[in-house]
Parts: sequence; structure tokens; C-alpha cells
Amino acid sequence: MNRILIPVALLLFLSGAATVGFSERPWAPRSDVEQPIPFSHRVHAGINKIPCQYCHEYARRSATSGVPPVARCVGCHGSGLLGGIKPITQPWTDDHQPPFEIRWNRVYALPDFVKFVHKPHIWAGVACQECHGPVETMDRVVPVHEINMGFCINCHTKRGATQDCFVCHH
Amino acid sequence: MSAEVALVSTFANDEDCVRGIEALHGAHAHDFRAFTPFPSEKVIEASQEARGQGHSPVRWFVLLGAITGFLTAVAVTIGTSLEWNLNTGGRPVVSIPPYVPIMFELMILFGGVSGVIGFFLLSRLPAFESETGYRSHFGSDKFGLVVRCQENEAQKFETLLRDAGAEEVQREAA
Amino acid sequence: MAAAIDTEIQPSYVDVDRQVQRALAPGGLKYWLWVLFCAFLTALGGAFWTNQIYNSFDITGYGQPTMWAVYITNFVFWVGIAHSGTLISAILFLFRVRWRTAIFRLAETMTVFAVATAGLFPLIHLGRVWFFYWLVPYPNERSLQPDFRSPLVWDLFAISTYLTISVLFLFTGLIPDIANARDKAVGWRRTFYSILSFGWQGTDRQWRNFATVYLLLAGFATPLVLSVHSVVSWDFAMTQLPGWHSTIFAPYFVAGAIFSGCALVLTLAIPARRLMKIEGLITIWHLDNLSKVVLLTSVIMTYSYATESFMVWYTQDPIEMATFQQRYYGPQGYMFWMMITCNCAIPLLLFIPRVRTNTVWLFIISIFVNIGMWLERFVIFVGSLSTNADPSQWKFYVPRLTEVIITIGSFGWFLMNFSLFAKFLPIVSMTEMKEGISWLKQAVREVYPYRKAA
Amino acid sequence: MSDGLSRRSFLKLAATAGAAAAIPGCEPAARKIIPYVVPDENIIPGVPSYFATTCGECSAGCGIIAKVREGRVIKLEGNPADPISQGAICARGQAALQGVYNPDRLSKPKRRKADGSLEEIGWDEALKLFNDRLAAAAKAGKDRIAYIGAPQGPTLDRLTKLWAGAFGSSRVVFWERIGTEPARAAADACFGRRDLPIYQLDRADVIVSFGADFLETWGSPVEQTRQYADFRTPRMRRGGLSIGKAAYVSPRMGITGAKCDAWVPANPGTEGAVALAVLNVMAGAGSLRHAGTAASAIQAQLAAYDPESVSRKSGVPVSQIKQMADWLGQAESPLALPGGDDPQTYLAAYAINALTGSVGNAMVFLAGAPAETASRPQETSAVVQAIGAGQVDVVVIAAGANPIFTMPASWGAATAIGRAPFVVWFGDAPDDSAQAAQLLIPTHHHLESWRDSAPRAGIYGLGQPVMQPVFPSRVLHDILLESAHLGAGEAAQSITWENAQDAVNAAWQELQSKLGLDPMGAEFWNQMRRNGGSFERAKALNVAFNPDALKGATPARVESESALLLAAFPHPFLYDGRGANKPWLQEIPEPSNQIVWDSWAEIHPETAAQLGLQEHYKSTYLYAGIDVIEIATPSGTLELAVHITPLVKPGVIAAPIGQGHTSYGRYASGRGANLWAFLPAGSRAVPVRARKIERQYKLVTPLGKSDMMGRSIVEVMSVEQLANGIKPPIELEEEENTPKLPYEMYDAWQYTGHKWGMTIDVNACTGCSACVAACYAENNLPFGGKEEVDKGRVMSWIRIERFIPSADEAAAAPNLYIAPVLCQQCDHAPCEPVCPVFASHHTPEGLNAQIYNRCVGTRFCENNCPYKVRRFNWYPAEWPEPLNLQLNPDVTVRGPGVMEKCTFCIQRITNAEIDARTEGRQLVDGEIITACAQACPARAISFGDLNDANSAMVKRRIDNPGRTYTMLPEFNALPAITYLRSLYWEKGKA
Repeated sequence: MNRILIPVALLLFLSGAATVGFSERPWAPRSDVEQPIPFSHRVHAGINKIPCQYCHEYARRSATSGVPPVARCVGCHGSGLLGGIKPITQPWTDDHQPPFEIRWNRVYALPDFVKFVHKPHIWAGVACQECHGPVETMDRVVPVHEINMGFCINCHTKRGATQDCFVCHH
Repeated sequence: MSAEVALVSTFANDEDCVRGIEALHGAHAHDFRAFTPFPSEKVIEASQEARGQGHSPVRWFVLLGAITGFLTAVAVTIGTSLEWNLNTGGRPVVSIPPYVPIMFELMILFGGVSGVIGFFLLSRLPAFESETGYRSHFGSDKFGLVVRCQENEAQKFETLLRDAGAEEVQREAA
Repeated sequence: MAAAIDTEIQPSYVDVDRQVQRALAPGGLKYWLWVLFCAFLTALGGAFWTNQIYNSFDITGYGQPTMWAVYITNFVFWVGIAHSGTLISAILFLFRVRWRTAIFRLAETMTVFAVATAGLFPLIHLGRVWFFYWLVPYPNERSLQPDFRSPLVWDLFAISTYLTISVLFLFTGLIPDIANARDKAVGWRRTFYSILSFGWQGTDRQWRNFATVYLLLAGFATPLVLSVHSVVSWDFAMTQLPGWHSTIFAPYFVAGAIFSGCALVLTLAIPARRLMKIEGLITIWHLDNLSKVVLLTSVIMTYSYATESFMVWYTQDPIEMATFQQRYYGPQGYMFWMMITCNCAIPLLLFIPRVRTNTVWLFIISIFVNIGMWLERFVIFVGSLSTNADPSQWKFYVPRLTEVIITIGSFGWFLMNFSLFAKFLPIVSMTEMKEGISWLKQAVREVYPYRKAA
Repeated sequence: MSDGLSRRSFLKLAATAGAAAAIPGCEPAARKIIPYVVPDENIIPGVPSYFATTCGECSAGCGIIAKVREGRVIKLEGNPADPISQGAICARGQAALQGVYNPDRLSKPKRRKADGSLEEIGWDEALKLFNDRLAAAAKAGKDRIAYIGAPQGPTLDRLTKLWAGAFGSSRVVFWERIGTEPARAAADACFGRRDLPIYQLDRADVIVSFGADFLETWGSPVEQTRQYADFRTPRMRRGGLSIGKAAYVSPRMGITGAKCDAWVPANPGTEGAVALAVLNVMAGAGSLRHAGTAASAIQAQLAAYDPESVSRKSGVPVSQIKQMADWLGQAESPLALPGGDDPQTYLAAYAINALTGSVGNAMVFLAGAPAETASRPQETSAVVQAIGAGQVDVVVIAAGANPIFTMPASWGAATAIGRAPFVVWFGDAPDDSAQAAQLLIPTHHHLESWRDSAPRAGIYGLGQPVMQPVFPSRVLHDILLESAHLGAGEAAQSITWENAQDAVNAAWQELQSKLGLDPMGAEFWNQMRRNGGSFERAKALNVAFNPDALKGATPARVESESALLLAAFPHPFLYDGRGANKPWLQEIPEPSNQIVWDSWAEIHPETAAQLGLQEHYKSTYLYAGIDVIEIATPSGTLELAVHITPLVKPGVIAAPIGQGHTSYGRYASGRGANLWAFLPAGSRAVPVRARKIERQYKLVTPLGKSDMMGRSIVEVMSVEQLANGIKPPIELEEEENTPKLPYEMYDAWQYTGHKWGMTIDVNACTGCSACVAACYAENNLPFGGKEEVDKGRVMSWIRIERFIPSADEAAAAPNLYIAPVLCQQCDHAPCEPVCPVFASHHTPEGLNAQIYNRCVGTRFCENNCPYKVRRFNWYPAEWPEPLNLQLNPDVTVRGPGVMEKCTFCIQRITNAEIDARTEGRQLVDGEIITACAQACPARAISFGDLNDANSAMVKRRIDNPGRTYTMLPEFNALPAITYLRSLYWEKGKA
């Protein structure tokens, strides 16, 4: 009898496991994100050693770290006219204006019911890399950790930070 | 050394069947098997006595399961409470009284399940080939007693069984 | 019919087999129409549930402050139904009550399917049913587990244990009968039965273990059945809601459960024995005994109602008093009085032997009891919620289509399962009937005068 | 903030954030990130910025502070610098948010086609059409253009006048139906100045209000509520602990009557007569504590107002008249408040205050009172007549004045305007008057544009735009100026400003120089923008009372011979009707009747019996509806659903004003009846005939029973008990029922660090529901509409409980039991241990947490909550675009199937704690204020740390021994909220 029963049971179990395993959590970090312009963190943060918060300036002041305004890019790169640093990828010139509205694609997203705030983490001396991985070595940012509750809780436990659910979920 | 045979005897009721078993017991023939349509206590006791067995070891499965279940419950309830100690309604982190129902239920659950497992194992179920001398009417209205013996002894046992009140005795190769 | 009576006078092993297996004969058109009908009701209920999941509770009649209403009423109703089955099959088995043999399989089947039905309602009632598994402890990356202080978690464990044990108990008892049926059957049924029978052959070794495990399961099921409904009652008694916060709930609920359960056994057995032509096995004598249990529990219920009210009066707690005042004379008071009529007054008819031995009467009374017990749950749960501690939040609940259809669907689901079981598996235990054949003969003899009279 | 971030990127940002917020539960956040092109220094994404401005919802002109996140205003709060609001704000003010984000706002100019339907047209076309018509009208002659608008503050109104002048028209009216004309007229007669007196309720010890619902809509409710709470706070007076004593003369109780000691039911329109009778008695008595003006001179005028005849007319027993006279006469500093539209009420009240020497004390006239904002009714009606007579070519209806809705039927505004050849409507949400317009032009909401306001002497409120416009609308006065420059030629040269902002700027430079500062100095301007205006202390004038004024006293307009009187009153939230398109104001139950989304007719049980009116039930319990009556007034008949209540005088039908819009967006249209259309000019009372008609209607209320059944929900004690340290019976009962021995099963849980708690003074709470509105705004509470409320699915986390004392309680109770009920954050929270998944549990800071994303929706917690403060999401919440832009990004939007409840504004607590931690300091008391506490005009709610013995909240408990109680103590839930008992005078009933 178990010639039939066992395979059936096995099949059921596997399919169940598969559905659970592969069901995509919509806010899980996505590694397949292509960006509108080939911006390289490796070049900026890695080679040129630009500190993270030079561009992500809000991280120490706000919930969101903030994506640099185009003005910040133009600040160094000039607009092609002011002999600023020319990006290797695509020279910004008169006839090729910099994109004045960059629609970046989100890599890290949290659901509405998680109220993560960058500020206290920065002030507590948490390095950006602890969550975002060695961004300075990446051309295109890909997530290293899945930012799920377990990830947060482990760190909070390690550092003796609050474990009050209400602080993040409200 | 002569070949083995199985004597398949059929009885109308369990009293006769019991008598047959006792007869075999008297003849020190313990390689027998009784078939009954319902759990006739007489037959069960007789055969146990003949084989010199006590009560069925299923009991131990049940006991073991029950204890395991209880301990699991203790571990799970207290363990999980300690893993993340949250205050609900000002109760202490480990508040035993509310955990008692869980412990009780798991005790029952594990005990029952392991009991049934034990029953299957001990009764060699599922069985894929039929026992020697099984007859379908043993399931419904007749009592069967099958004894394996050397060909030369067969005659002796047959008379024993007939005296015990067997309606008929057949021989078949074991 | 005449033939049936003859066989009743001298039933034999073969006769038992014949009667039971006659019931297993392939079902006719009527049977399948009935099953289809039940299936349709089930599907309808399912459709409405799906709709509720997609459109949220907006489409139901739910609202402040009646957070629990028809669904939980149904849940407790079905769990209650289940209990009599275990009572008859396990407790009466331990007490070696002889009239149990003919009906315990039927009752036990009812138990299993009733629990299976009841188990659906907590899910139907959940706001976010897709997260129901959060009530089960399982290792997860958040290291979050259920709160074992919550009566609902006790409930989950109790109900699932109860279902498992009932299924095991039922199935273990079935194996020899299935084996018996296997030996008679041909074609696919033979394969079907031989799979289910696990190659059982009724050797003394098998019987020996069987007897032990069966006894022990019965021994386990007995405290289990008491615990389960106590736990269910604690879902309410553990709260502070006036009308729920009471210590007598556990025994009171258990009694009520057995009351409604036995009533439903009657409701099922009376048509079943007729349709399946097993009057010879489930005789008037059995029904008579069953109705005595109903009568007893009915009296216990009456006493419980009295006690409950007395305690409220005795405490003189204004809030409790107000709630009960509403329960009796409030806007939904008529339900309370209907319930009293169904549960306390009508069953008293069972004091009359003629009524106890008249299937029609029994059937009607059992129906009333079922209605009454459903109402009881509604009155206690929804009524108490409607009249809570803060008068500004009082509001009375009116079910809407969704709840009604899903409730009907649950009956369809239950009856469908039961009918299928009754057609494909022996609904009367042949082994035990044979074991107690002498009792059966006596039963027939005792019953005979009644039948003459009837 | 108006510069910087470009409108497009704002809208995108808003869209992104909005999308993120509007999607419930387990949905991904928006997938695109669009950075600023040029960052705005004022904006840190994720950190709110605050802008001081002035509330434009009513003429009180309170200073408010707008909380702005990512360029969209998400919350309005009172401006602490403003002496009127002093940091509080009313429900109507909160709801301005739903005005600016209203989904029914006009998004494009529209023109009415021949068939009467509207078609969208481009801006250029629309403005051309407008300008051409104006030019044509100006050519045709003088006064061919009429402007009807609501007052918009001195500068803009001046601008409007100049604009009209440029086109040679003087027909400009600033229309307020609930105006100040009678008050000004009376002041003119009595004191020779048309100013509005300033009342200082907190300086009085006895207040008698003659028809002034000063806690609901009259005057400046926020300020009066605060002052009244102060007036009612027990303190040493005349050598004894006591509170102020108040009486309210009015046909209906309302919450004003509920909070007064005596509600004196009088026929509508006779309040003035009653006042005069009281004055008569006082003047005659000669036993005045303080003699102000010569009593004899006054009494000479009042022969016609002897108590007996007035009592016959008004239905107020003589004894009560004498009682009130006695109260006023014997008071240290009495105050009479006049209300309604009847000038003689004002005359009498002023006379009383003069007689008792309260003028200059509790009632003062300030130097440098601002000019009148609203035009006088007669001017207005003249303009309307002119329009009707065809003397006007272009009618401009603007700035939320809704003449067709609010003007008295007798003026025939609808027909007149209908007859006008060309009507232009300017505004945000098209209202009833817009239906008569050929051209509709969308203008900025007051939160989007520059304004100023001068509510009273010394106070100049600055209204600055707090956000970029939500819709592609324009500033009204920019359009007007443009048209003047284009069409009026040299006549417009006198107007030097480019646009409205310039004008406001200029006005402030004037003020600057007036204050003797350098007009060019920018510092002043910035300071004004920070403070929200200039708040100077104006000095009081001493004025002389002219007794002859009382000659002008005319007998009450409404003769009580007629069987029934209709008394219309402004709905506390909908006011004159402008609030009706804001779902919050519709969903929050009207405090005294608890009815939502509707208008109704309050009728006393006796009268109801006479008319044969009753409630109907479908089955024995299912409420089916209530009878509808047809009310025949001189100006037509209306039908209203009856609300049978003892809170109204027998023989009176009281009905709320504000509903009955024919077109004012999806939330207002086709609800109830518009009472304005049936009231004569200058009165809110009219004799009517009423008959039951064979129709039933369902009035919806979230309220279950109005009877408190003696439970300790709202506890009360008498002033005498408080003064003599006598415990009220209910407290003795509780003490008796509490076990003496330690009876806890477990040790108490220890809270180190903070433990949040609240103290709520029920005595101060007036039930104004500002807290409820604030909670809706702060915590993203969905509104369900009438149907959902009917199913018992109100989502408010904080509610105003309103109970009517039963007959046997009435002797020892206030007129109504009123208290705010919210989650009590119990230490032994019954809701917590029943939750199977820890969604409900206690935080280390003593909060009763509800984790939405963990909730599976068993709803067990609400079953076990004695206070029934938890709310389940029965239906998917919806905020039609762009209402969702108002959602607070710091608060999760709950999806269907989860339980939610008050969190003590955890988002505010968390943010404050983060700030404190990152700045390396301790939290200071008062740093965290919950939305409800922040809004409360009565300062009834105080929030703080229970572990901090010096916190104001804890002090408040200590300072009020004998008044503290916890709600429903028999459940031993140990709430973190302690209430202070409400007080009443044992011999308080006049």
C-alpha cells in the first residue's frame, strides 16, 4: 500500500513547502533592480571615498536616509558647462542634459506597518553596511540581507536595544 | 525430518475454540493461531495463557507517549514564554495555571497517537499477505484455530481438535 | 417488514453481517440526489465564505459590540453535538453499558464530522483567516509564538486533540469491520476495503492488542471529552463580560453538549435505521435508552439555568443583574423563552414511555432540542455582548444573508460527510454486535411488546 | 515654504507617499523614489515642518499651526502664541484639512452650456470670458457689478472693494448669515460704539446666557470653552471652595445647557424678554451687590417687562426669573451673555452687565477695535434686490459665501441671482450657489493662500499658505486684480499691488510702521511668519451706559400664542452649512443628541405624544425608524425626522442648521433639510404648524442607551461635598466593594522608566468633540458614512459619552453626564491575555499596545474590554483622492480584519523619545502631548509620565483630592487614566 501512499504524501509535503518557500514577500529587498542611470556606488563610495551621508544626507536627521537631489550630483559633475567632473558613463553636455528628474527604483522597501527610523540607528553608531552590506564594493546596489523582523530583532538583542513591538509597529 | 503442515480447524463458537486452544496447550503445541470475528475475551485470555503472555505491551506505548506529550507541553509553553517575555495583563512571564490545559491536551494527544502506533506495530499491521489458513468466514461467523505441526503428529492434533468440538479440520501445506 | 421482525426474534452472527452489509449496497438515485443536495449547500456556504474573505466583514451583520455572533454560536453548537458521540462510544464502553453497541458507531461518526464542522467556524470567524497558523507554535525567524494564556489557544489544542483522538478511536474500531466487509466485497470496493483494513485478519495476536488499545483510547477519550467542552466554555467564562463571567460554565456546557448531542443522535438514527433497514440492530429499545439520557440532561440544563440566574440574583451585582434582566425581558428576550421551551419544557414529554418508544415523537422532540440548544448559545454569547458594561455601547445584533447561508452550508457539509460514510463504511459495528449478541437477543425480546403496542 | 519644491514634484511625492499610505496592511510600499531636483532647505523628508497661520473656518480667526510632511499639510493644531485659541482648536478647525483635500473640489474652470450642463474650459478662455463680461458691465454704467463673498480679512476685503471700485461698482457685500449686527446695533445704542464687546468668562463668578450657545457656535467657542472651564474650576471664592454658577436661557439644552447649572427652557425669540424681565427684577430689587448705572433710570424703561407677563410669553416660570435675577444681583462679578438674532436680548444683557458694574470687568470694550468685517443685512438685501431688479450685469459669488443656501427666503436670493445675466462663482468646492453660475472658477483654499485677519483689537493674524495648492486653482484676488488691470484702465491705477501676496505684505508693512518699526526690516516679517501674527494687548475702554437705549426694546418677535415654535440652531460642527462637505464633521456625533450624517427635529416627549409621534420597531427589537413630521412655516413646508428627547422645551421643535445642501459634494448633497430657507431675516425662530406624515425615517446614532444605569462611567459630586470633604455615595459604595486584603494573584508588574498616563477633568469637558476630530486627523481613522455607523462600525478611538440623568438622579446630577472615553491603557488590561497571538500586550512603558500586523482578528479583546474602546476594521477604509494625502505617514493605515484602538499617540511618544535620545537628554514633561490633549479647548485632558511625580498630569491628580476616580473600578483593570469628577451645585437648579 505504502508504495502509493508514501510518494503521494511526499508530493503533498513538497508542494506545500514550495508554496511557502517561493511565495514572494512583496517588500522583500529585490536584487533584480535596474536603475535609470548606471550609477556606481563602488566608484563614489568605494574608490572616491565619498561618505554615505554626503549624499544620503537625511539619515542622521530623519526616518528616511534620502536620495540625493539632482543638484547634489550636478554639484560635482557640473552640467557639462562648468568643467566639472565628467562621469565616465555618459558625458553631460549642452546637448546631453543631465536627467533632471531621476526616477530611481527602490531596492529596500518596508511595508506600511513597519515604522523604521534611520536617525536613532545612525546616532547609535550602527554602520550603514550592517544592514545594507558592503555597498562601497557594488556597482549596482543589491541587498545582502533580507530585512525582515528576525534580522532587526537579532541586532536589537545583540545590542540590548529596545524589544518593544510598539516602537516599530504603530 | 518430515514436512510441516497446518491444521485449519473451524469452530461454531468461542467456547469450543477455547477448548481447542487449551487442548493444544496441554499438548505443548504453541505454534497456533486463532481467528475470531470479534474480540472474544475468552479466546484472547486462553491464547495468552497458552503462550504464557501477560497483557498487551500497547500499554507501555501509551504511557510513554503520554509522558512525552506532557513534557513537550511544559517545554513549549514555558520555553516560548521565556523566549520573548511579553507582559499581558500584568501576568508574570511564566504563569503556570493557564498552561495546564495545554499540558493536559498534549498528554492525551501524544498518548493516544503513540498507542495506536504501538497497536499497528505489535499487530504487524499493515499485513500484506494473508496468514496461513485464513478463511473469510473467520471474519464473520466462524472461529478458526490453525496449528502448525510435523506431518507425523498431524493425526494426533486433528483428533485433539475434533474432540474440542471443531466442526471440521482441514490440512494444508504450511 | 415481516422478514425483518423474524430476524429480530433470533438474530445470529450471519444475520448481523447480512443486515449491516445490506446497508453498504450501492446507493440508488435518491441517495445520490440527497448527497448532491448536501454538496450544493456546502458549495454555497463555501462561496459565501470566499466572498466574505474578499470583501471583509462588511457584508455581514457584525458590528460593535457583538464581536462574536453566529459563527461562534455555530462553533460551540457543533462542538457540543460532538460530545455525545464520545460519551456513548467511550464512557458507556467503560461502564459496559450494553445498549451502546448498536448506536455507538453512528454516534462516533457524528462526533468526527461534527468536530470537523465546528473546526471550520473559528476560521470563518477570523478577521484575517490567512494568518490562522499564527495560533500554532512553530519555529520562525521572529521568534514569536502564540500566547498560551489565551483561552483561544487552549481551544485550538483541545479541538485538534479531540478531532485526532476521535478519528483514531473511530478508525481503530472500524478496522475489523472493514476487513469483514472486504471479504464479502468484490471489485473496486474490495480494493478500497483492503486498503482501509490494513490486511486485518482477526488473529488472536491482533485482537489482543486491539482490545488493549481500544480500552485505553476509551479511557483517554473520557477525560478528554470533559476537558474539551470545559475549555470551550472557558472561552467565555474567562472573560469579564457580564453574562459570561461565571464559574458554572464548564459543567453547564458539558451537560448541554451531551444534551444536544444525544438529541442529534436521535435525529440521525431514526431516519437512518429506517432508510438503511437496520431496525433489527438499532431497535426501539436503543432509542428508548437514548431518550432517557436526553431527558436526564434536559433536567440538568433546567437546573443550570436556575443556578445561573440564582447566582446573579444572589450577588446583587447591578451590572450582571442588568444583563440578565435584558436576557429575560430585553428586546431579544423572546429567544430566551423559546430556548426554555425547547430545552426545559418539551423534553419533559419523554417521561411518558409511549413517547419514548414512538419514533415520530422522538424525532420531533429531538429537533426541538437542537433548535433550543442553538438558541441557548446565541442568547448567552450574543445577548451578553449586546448588553455589556457600558450602556452607551449597547447594540443588538441581526444576522445577514452571509451568516445564514454559511450556517446552512455547515449543515450541508456535515450531512454530506455523514451520508457518504454511512453508505461506504459499516455504520453499525458488526464485531461488537456479535460480541453482545446475547444482549441484542434480549433487547429484541424487551422491545417486542412496545412494537406490538406501536 | 511656498518656494523651493516644484509643484509637479510635490504632487508626485504626494502621490508616492499617498499610495504608500493608502494601501492597507501587507502591500509593498511605492516602488519609485523621485528626489527633489533642488532640495528645499525647509523640508527634511520624514521630518514634519510647522507653519503658523490663521484658521479661516469661522469668523473667530483663531491662530493655528499646520504640521506639514513632505509638502502636504497633515494636521492642524492651535497656535499657543495666539491669545484667543492659546494652542487649542475646535473640531471645525481640524476639519479644514478635509476642506483643502476635499475630493469634490473644482479642478478646472467650468462653463455652463445652454442645456445647463457644465463643460470644462481652459484657464485663458475662462478668464477672458470673465474679464470681457466685467469690462462690458463697467461700460454699461455704474454699479453693474455685484460681489457677494464671505469676509476674508481686512486686506483682502479692502482689495475686493478697490477692485469693484475700479469697475465703478459699490455693490460689494461680505455676507455672514450668523452675523454680529444685533450685537453691534445694541452696543451702538447702549454705549455709542458699534464694537463687539469682549467677554471674559473666567473673570465672572455667575454667568447667565440668554440664548448664547457659547460652548457651541456663538462668538469664539474655543476661547469661551477655555474660559468657562476655568470659571468652573473649584477655587477659593468668598472664603469658600466653590465654582462659578451658570444658567442658560434657551429653547433647547445643547451642551451649553448641559454644562450650566440651570437650563431655563424659554420659547425661542423670547430670550430677550426674559432678559429684560430679569433686568426689571434686579433694578427693582435694589439689593444689588454692586450698583453700576442708576437702577431707577433703567427700571423706568421696563414697565412692559414685569416677570408675570414675560413668564406667560416665554414659558419661563416667574420663580426662575427671580432666581436668575438673584444670582446676578448677588454675584461678585456677574456676566450676562446675549445670543441669537434679537437685538433686545443684547440691549438687556448689556444693561444687566452695566447695572452690575461688570462692564469693564467681565465684559470690556477694547481700544482700536477692528473695522466690521461683514456687511449689514440691509446693505446685503439691497444688493440682492438690485440683482433681482436687473440692475446688475455680472454677479460674482466668491470665497465660500453661499447666498442661495444661507440667505433668508424673504429676500428671494435664488430667483434674483437666477435672473442675473451673468453669474461667476469662485471657490474650492462647488456649493448650492455654484449651480446658479454660468462660470465656475476654482480658487485656492485658505490654507493655500495669503490672508490676514483681525478678529479683535490688538490681534492681527497672518494667514500664510502652508502648502502648494492641491488642485491647479488660482488665488481669487490675483484674478480680480488682473481683471481690474486689464478691464478698468486708469481707474485701476490706484491699485499698486501685483497680487494678493503683495497686498498682504503691504498691510503688514503698514502695521510695522504703526508699531514704530522700520518698514523695510525683514526681521519683523519673518517673526510674524513664525508667530502667525502680531498679538498685542489692547487696553480696555471705560464706556458709559445710556439707559435710554432700553427705549428701543421691542416686544419679542415671536408671539407664543401659536401652538408650535420652530427653533433653528447652528449645528455645532456644520455651523451655517459650510462644514457639511467634511466627512469628519458629519461622522462625529452631535454631542447632545449623538446623531450623525443627518438633520432632525428635536421634540419633547409631551409634544411628541400630542402629535402622535413615536419610534417604530421592525421586530421586537430591530429599530426600524422614526416618524417624520411635515412642518408648515410661513415660507414653505419642510419634512424632518423626529428625535424625541427631553432636552428641548415642550411646544418647541428644535432643528439643526447646516444640512440640506442641493449640491455641495458627495458628503453633503441631499441630506436633511436647509433650515435657513424657512427662517425670516434676522431671526432663528418662527411659529409653525406641524403634522405627522405617513413616512418613517432612520436617524442613525452610535449611542446605545442614554441611561448610565448608575454605573461609574461619569462620576459626579456636588460642590458642597467637595468643599466639606464629604465623599459622594458612589465612592463609598466602591470602597465597600473593594476587598481590604491584598487580593491579587500575582505581584504587580514593575515599570521602570516612563509609564504613560492621563488625567481627564470631566468637570471641564464640554463634549465639544475637538479631541475626536483631532484623533481622526492624527491617527488616520477611517469614516464609514451613515450606513456603517448604523451597523455599529464607528471607528473613533475616543468618543464623547453622553448620558441623560434619570428622573431620580436628576436632583443630584448635572444636566447631562458628559465624558470622553478612550482606551484606559489598563495595567490589568483584560484585552491582553485573551489575545492568542500577543497582538495585544503591555509595553515596558505601560502602554496597552495593539500590533496591527500581528492581529489575526479573533476580536476576543474587544469582547473582554469593559470600556468597549477597541475598534475592528469591518470594512476596507477608503479615502477618495485626494483625501488620502492628509493621512499621517507615521501611523499605519489599518487594513480590514484587524483590531485597532487608542495608542496614546505612540508615534508622538516614539519620535519625542528618539529626539531626546539622539540629543542625549531626558524627556521633559509636556514635551509629548497627545492629539486629543493638544486640541482640547477646555484643557480637560492632560498627558504625562506617571513615574514623574512632578509631571503636570500627576500634579493634577494630587491637587484635586476627592475628585479622582477610575472608570468602572469593579473590573479591577487598573486604568492608567484617572478622571476628575464633574461638579454640580446641590441647589443649582434655578
